[in-house]
Amino acid sequence: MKRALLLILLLSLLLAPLAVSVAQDRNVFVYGHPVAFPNLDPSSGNSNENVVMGNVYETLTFYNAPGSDEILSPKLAVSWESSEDSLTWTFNLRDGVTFHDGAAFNAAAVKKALDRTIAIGEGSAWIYWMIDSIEAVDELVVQFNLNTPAPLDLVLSAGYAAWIMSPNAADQDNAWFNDGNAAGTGPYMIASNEPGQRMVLEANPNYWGGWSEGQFDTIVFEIVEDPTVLEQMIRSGDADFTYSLPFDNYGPLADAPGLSVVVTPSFQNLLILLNTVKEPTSSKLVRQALSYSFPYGDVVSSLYAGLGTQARGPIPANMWGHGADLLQYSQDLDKARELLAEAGYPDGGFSVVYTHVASDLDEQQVGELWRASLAEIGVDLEIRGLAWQAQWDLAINDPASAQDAFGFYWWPDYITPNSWLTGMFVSEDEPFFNLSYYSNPAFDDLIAEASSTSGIDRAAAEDLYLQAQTLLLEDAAAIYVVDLPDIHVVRDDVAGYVNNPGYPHVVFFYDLTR
Amino acid sequence: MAILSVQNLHVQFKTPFGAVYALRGIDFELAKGEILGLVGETGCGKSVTGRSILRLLDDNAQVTAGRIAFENSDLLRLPESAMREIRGKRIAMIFQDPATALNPLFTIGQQLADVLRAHAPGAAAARRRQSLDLLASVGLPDPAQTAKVYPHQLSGGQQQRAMIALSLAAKPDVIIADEPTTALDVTIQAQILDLLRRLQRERAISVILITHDLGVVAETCQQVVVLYAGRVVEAGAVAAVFPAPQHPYTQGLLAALPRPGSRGSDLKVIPGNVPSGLERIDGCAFAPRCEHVMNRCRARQPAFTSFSAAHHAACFLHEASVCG
Amino acid sequence: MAFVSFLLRRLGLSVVVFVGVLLLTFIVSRIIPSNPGALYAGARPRPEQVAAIEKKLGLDKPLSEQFHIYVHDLLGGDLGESYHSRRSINADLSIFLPATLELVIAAVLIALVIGIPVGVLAGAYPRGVFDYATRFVAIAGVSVPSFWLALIAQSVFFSQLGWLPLGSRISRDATLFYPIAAQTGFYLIDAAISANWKAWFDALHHLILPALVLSAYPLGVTIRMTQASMLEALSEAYVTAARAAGLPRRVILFKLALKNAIMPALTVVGLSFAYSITGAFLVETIFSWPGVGKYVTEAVLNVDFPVIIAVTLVVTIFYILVNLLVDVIQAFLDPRLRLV
Amino acid sequence: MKGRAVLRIEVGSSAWFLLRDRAALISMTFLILIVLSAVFAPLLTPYASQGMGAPDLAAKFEPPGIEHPFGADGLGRDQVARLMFGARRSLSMGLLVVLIAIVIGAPLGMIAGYIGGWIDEAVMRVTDVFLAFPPLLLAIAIAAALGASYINAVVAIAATWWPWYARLARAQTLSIRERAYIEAARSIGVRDRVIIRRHILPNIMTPIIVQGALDVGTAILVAAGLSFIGLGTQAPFADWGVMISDGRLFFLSGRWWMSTFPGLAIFLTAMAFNFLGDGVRVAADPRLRRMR
Repeated sequence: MKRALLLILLLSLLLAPLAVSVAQDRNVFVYGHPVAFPNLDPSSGNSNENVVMGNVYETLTFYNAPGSDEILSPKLAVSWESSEDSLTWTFNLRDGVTFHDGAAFNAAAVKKALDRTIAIGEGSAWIYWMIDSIEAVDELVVQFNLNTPAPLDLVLSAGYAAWIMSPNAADQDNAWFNDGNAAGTGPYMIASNEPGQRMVLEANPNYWGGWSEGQFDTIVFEIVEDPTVLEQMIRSGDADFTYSLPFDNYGPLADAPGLSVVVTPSFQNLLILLNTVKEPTSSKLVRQALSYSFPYGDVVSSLYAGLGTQARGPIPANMWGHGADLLQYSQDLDKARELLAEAGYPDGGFSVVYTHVASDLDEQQVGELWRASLAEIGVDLEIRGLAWQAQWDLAINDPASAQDAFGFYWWPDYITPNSWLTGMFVSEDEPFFNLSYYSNPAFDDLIAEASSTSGIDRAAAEDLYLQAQTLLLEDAAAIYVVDLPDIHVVRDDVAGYVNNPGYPHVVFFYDLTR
Repeated sequence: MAILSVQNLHVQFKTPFGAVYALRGIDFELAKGEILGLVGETGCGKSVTGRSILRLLDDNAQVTAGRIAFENSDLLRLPESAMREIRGKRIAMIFQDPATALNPLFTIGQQLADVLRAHAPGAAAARRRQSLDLLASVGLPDPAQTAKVYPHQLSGGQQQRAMIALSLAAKPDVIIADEPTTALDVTIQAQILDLLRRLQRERAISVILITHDLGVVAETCQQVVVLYAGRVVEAGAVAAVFPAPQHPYTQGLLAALPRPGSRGSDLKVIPGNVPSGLERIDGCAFAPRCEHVMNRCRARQPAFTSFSAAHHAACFLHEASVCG
Repeated sequence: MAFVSFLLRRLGLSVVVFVGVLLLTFIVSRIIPSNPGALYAGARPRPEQVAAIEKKLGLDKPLSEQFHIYVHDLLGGDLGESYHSRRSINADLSIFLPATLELVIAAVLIALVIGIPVGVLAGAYPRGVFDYATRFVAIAGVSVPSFWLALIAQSVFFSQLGWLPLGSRISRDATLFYPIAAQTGFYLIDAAISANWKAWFDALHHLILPALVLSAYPLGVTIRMTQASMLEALSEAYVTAARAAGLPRRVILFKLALKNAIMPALTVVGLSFAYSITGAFLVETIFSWPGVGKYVTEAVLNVDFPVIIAVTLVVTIFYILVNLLVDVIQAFLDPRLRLV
Repeated sequence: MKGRAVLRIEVGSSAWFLLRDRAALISMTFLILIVLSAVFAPLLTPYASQGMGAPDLAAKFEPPGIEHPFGADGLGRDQVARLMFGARRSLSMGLLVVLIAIVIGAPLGMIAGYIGGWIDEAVMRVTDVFLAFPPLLLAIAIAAALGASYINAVVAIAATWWPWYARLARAQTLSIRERAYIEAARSIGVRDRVIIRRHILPNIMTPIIVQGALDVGTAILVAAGLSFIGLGTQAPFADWGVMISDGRLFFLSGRWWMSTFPGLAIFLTAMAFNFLGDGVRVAADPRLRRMR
């Protein structure tokens, strides 16, 4: 009886591997993706599904990877111009493009798509706040009328909410998209979708860009939450591309045969917002002391394995609006002690609550390292891991009883310093994402002016943004921890990969060959 | 002519408190076609004797000496496989409480079929016919219906009849009936004993009837063996022993037996308790409770004294009288 | 007749329990201090978006009315919509639930198929080496943390030996080149129905490791219970009677005693099934098994309480059903119970 | 089968008892050592501050060696010290869960069993509801509601655990209630409270304590599971479940020591509790002692 069971077990162990390997006659690219795609609606999705959107749909303009000559390049729009006052923008559309469902791409389609996004008003749709109306002026000419000057070309290159879907698809509701349906103009189409497990894209044979030898005809997203599995997949060749592995594991991976680890700066950074309302962090001196207590060097070199860089102010280094000469705090415990003494806490003696997203080991370890430094100046750090939602609830309900330090990642919807500075630091009546509860009228004025200038004179705007940041850094409203790198692991036999931080973690498969 | 003879049987139980002596040397013979009563108080070893014969003792029991001769072999030394051929087929057993001795989850018919299948390979239809015959022969009404029911659907008496049918299934030569009527009402007891007697006569079976009830022995048995604390104290033909018990213990037991016409106050009770099996007993085990106790009773074990060819007792009272 | 009334009584009790669970989940969901409107709105919503969505979802209505709507939908078989993915929870569960059930059933089957004979033999030969070894294995089974065992198993069978895959339910090749036509959602069944044997073996190959890891606990429990009730059964008078009747050992052990011993073991199987679903939540995460556990773990990260509650309800219903089934099987096996 | 044992010299049974005792004995010794190392951790390890969370980046990912016998974790903390300090939390979680469950469950079950009637029915239905609840899901809900923490994890597990003790206490109470001396006490008008305290409570405590001893191991396992998914002990402190979780991402890429040792600690401790519980159960039940 038992022997029979054992035999069956062994047999299945032995037989099963035989079934696995199958010859492939297709050129398949496998993206080992660490999270599921929460919302496949191109209007409202503003999260990780962008890696699908970026290949199935297209935007009017395209934000080029850093290092390019131009910031933007044409995509579905071949050219565009704005009026002198930057209130009217005209886009000339690409001819001969059809959607996956056969519908023709034209000005009416663009209007219908963006109107849908604006009407739904979810996700990143707020980026269109300045649009008054959209007009299909001609078959291939579309005009935007704005109520405030704004860099609309930049807005329309956004990685979220700027996708153009077919007029038929625009009539559908959210559920239709989330059932795995799509109709864009992009080089790939959704072939099958097993939510939470796997999505398969197939090449769109009628893509306006045409196809050539070596390009991939099938794309598979393997949804694997577990970094361990992702790492094993990329090592064994089961995946061609992945990211979000532990920082400490990239070193050994770079040495592994057949793999490249591509490290480029991203537009994402990690900050710790300090509560400017509640004792004792309401004191600027205390906040400065905390800024001087933070172990920047250890965090960057050890936690991020030297792959990130210490942030200098809120704007990441590779973006316009970043100031290379701005104040950068460094760890100086003596200075911190002095400042504490000046603030009336000669030996520390208070406790600070730091919250972070419970599942984020990096944020947690940032806290653990900081805690050790703070202990040396007599300050106790209580580290509290919460679900993001709970962390946020705690912050917005009542600043006076909220956490003292809020671990926070920020990334832009479209690429402008305004995203950080308005999003996190301009005064809010009700706290939303200004979770320092920072309120400085001078700062607010500078940002307002910079924002309206940026559509017309980017250099002048940049100068205003730098002035604002100087105020912000002096007030030590946040600890600017690290500008995060984008770290992507790619198999060596894939050619053509370039990271574009404007579209986080999106791989434009059309550009790749094997 | 003896069909089964038990010789010098010693059994111990291992317990966390030490060895418990259950049988301290038992001898008796079962003659063919006879009913032999094995009597004694609770704990005297009568059930252990019954189970030793079929080697059904618990794991912690151990036969330290003795011989059980059945036909030409010693049951204690047979291999287990041979033993299985003996059980049920040559020597069967009836248990005290049919409610627990019958498997609650199988119908009477299924249980009979199992026994039949184990001993007589044959067609299912033949087995079924045999089952019904057996159920009829033990006096169960409507055998076909009875075969279909579960034990809990029968009355106590019916259950015991079914149990007897099970024991008869493989046509054994010897039946060991371990307190077959103890769990039953008095009126049912009589019916079951009648049934046993009838079957014994009709089928020429030899029976060892284990009981604490001398009345049952008087009515049913030809031979009687009285056990006390793991030893035989008196044995013989019922006709010889009952009128003239020789051992004080047997006398005590018989005196405690209600007789027709006797009043409650006439009944004698033996004072004291059966000794614990943990003790070594050098002398007569009954000595502490015996009204005739003498010094030597405590020092040494009395030998058997024969009063007739069919009557023996182990007591110094008689040893003295015989030897002078 | 008695059997029917027995069934009705058990069903009635189950309904009472279910209503209790419903109330409890509602209470729990109401004390979660979250902001579901914001959740629904996406990664970084604007305040006005949140307000609009709260209205759309009916979150601005009084609690009693929300409860009324919730129960009404639920009785109509609608578990609601995930705030995070916006997908219908019914649709999601129709994918994830079979995956979990396939895993859990496989684990419990392994536990039963191995555990019962081993337990029977260990009970039949007490105090021997086998008994001792079995006891050790059983205790090890209930003592090993499943999530740790999963890691060790991956390390041995994937990293060292390379025999079994690291995780997931089926290989990519199978999805691409010989996909399983979905019918029941149980891959092994679906593949067998369509005679897609390549995919069948592929699915089996993926199932082995997680199922074995998950079976450790129910296996330990099954062995312990079977062994204990076997010891108990073997000390019963009817077993002595069966031996006295000269029945073969095989019949006594595997027919007579086992049928009696299986009853308490069955009760425990019901419980260990429930425990295994919970265990599956941890094991699924490690084996990237796209089941309810992974689904609900993600929901926890997003405080997606419609999902958490739906999963709780569904798992509870399964627990109740399994226990009902166990009761029915017991009543079927034991004629005495039908009278109660 | 049993019959074969007849003439064999029975060494098996005494050897078994010895062996059986030995398993419980070894388990007890092991547990005492673990408890001692947890209690006296600050004296036993040179890395006490690391045990409580202080990093030492110089020793980051140090493999097992002379300095760090079980290696060091991603923040360079000595794993031996972490295990010792982690034992405080893991063990106390298991014990607390069982204790709370007994304190809630036993009186409820006792009252239900003693009074009977609709109170009994109500209590039993409530236990049914809580039993139907998967512990992990309730813990998840509680963690979502109250936040993840050591004590919330304990509360969550205890909430699904007490019904077992309620049922056990009820069953025991029912059987004791029928005994003659209770009937007698009631008939002469002894107050219920006195009967419960004098007669019932002492009699039901033995089985409950035995069950408790058996349950501690399982409770430690469940608690470790919660900590593993981040719903238990919070950084910078660690229990064994947290330690497995911390090492998990590095387990297959060569840094095996971080998850292996805490896993072994849970495994062995749970086993020790089970062996000990078995031993206690057998010792407390002469019937079992005979059977085994």
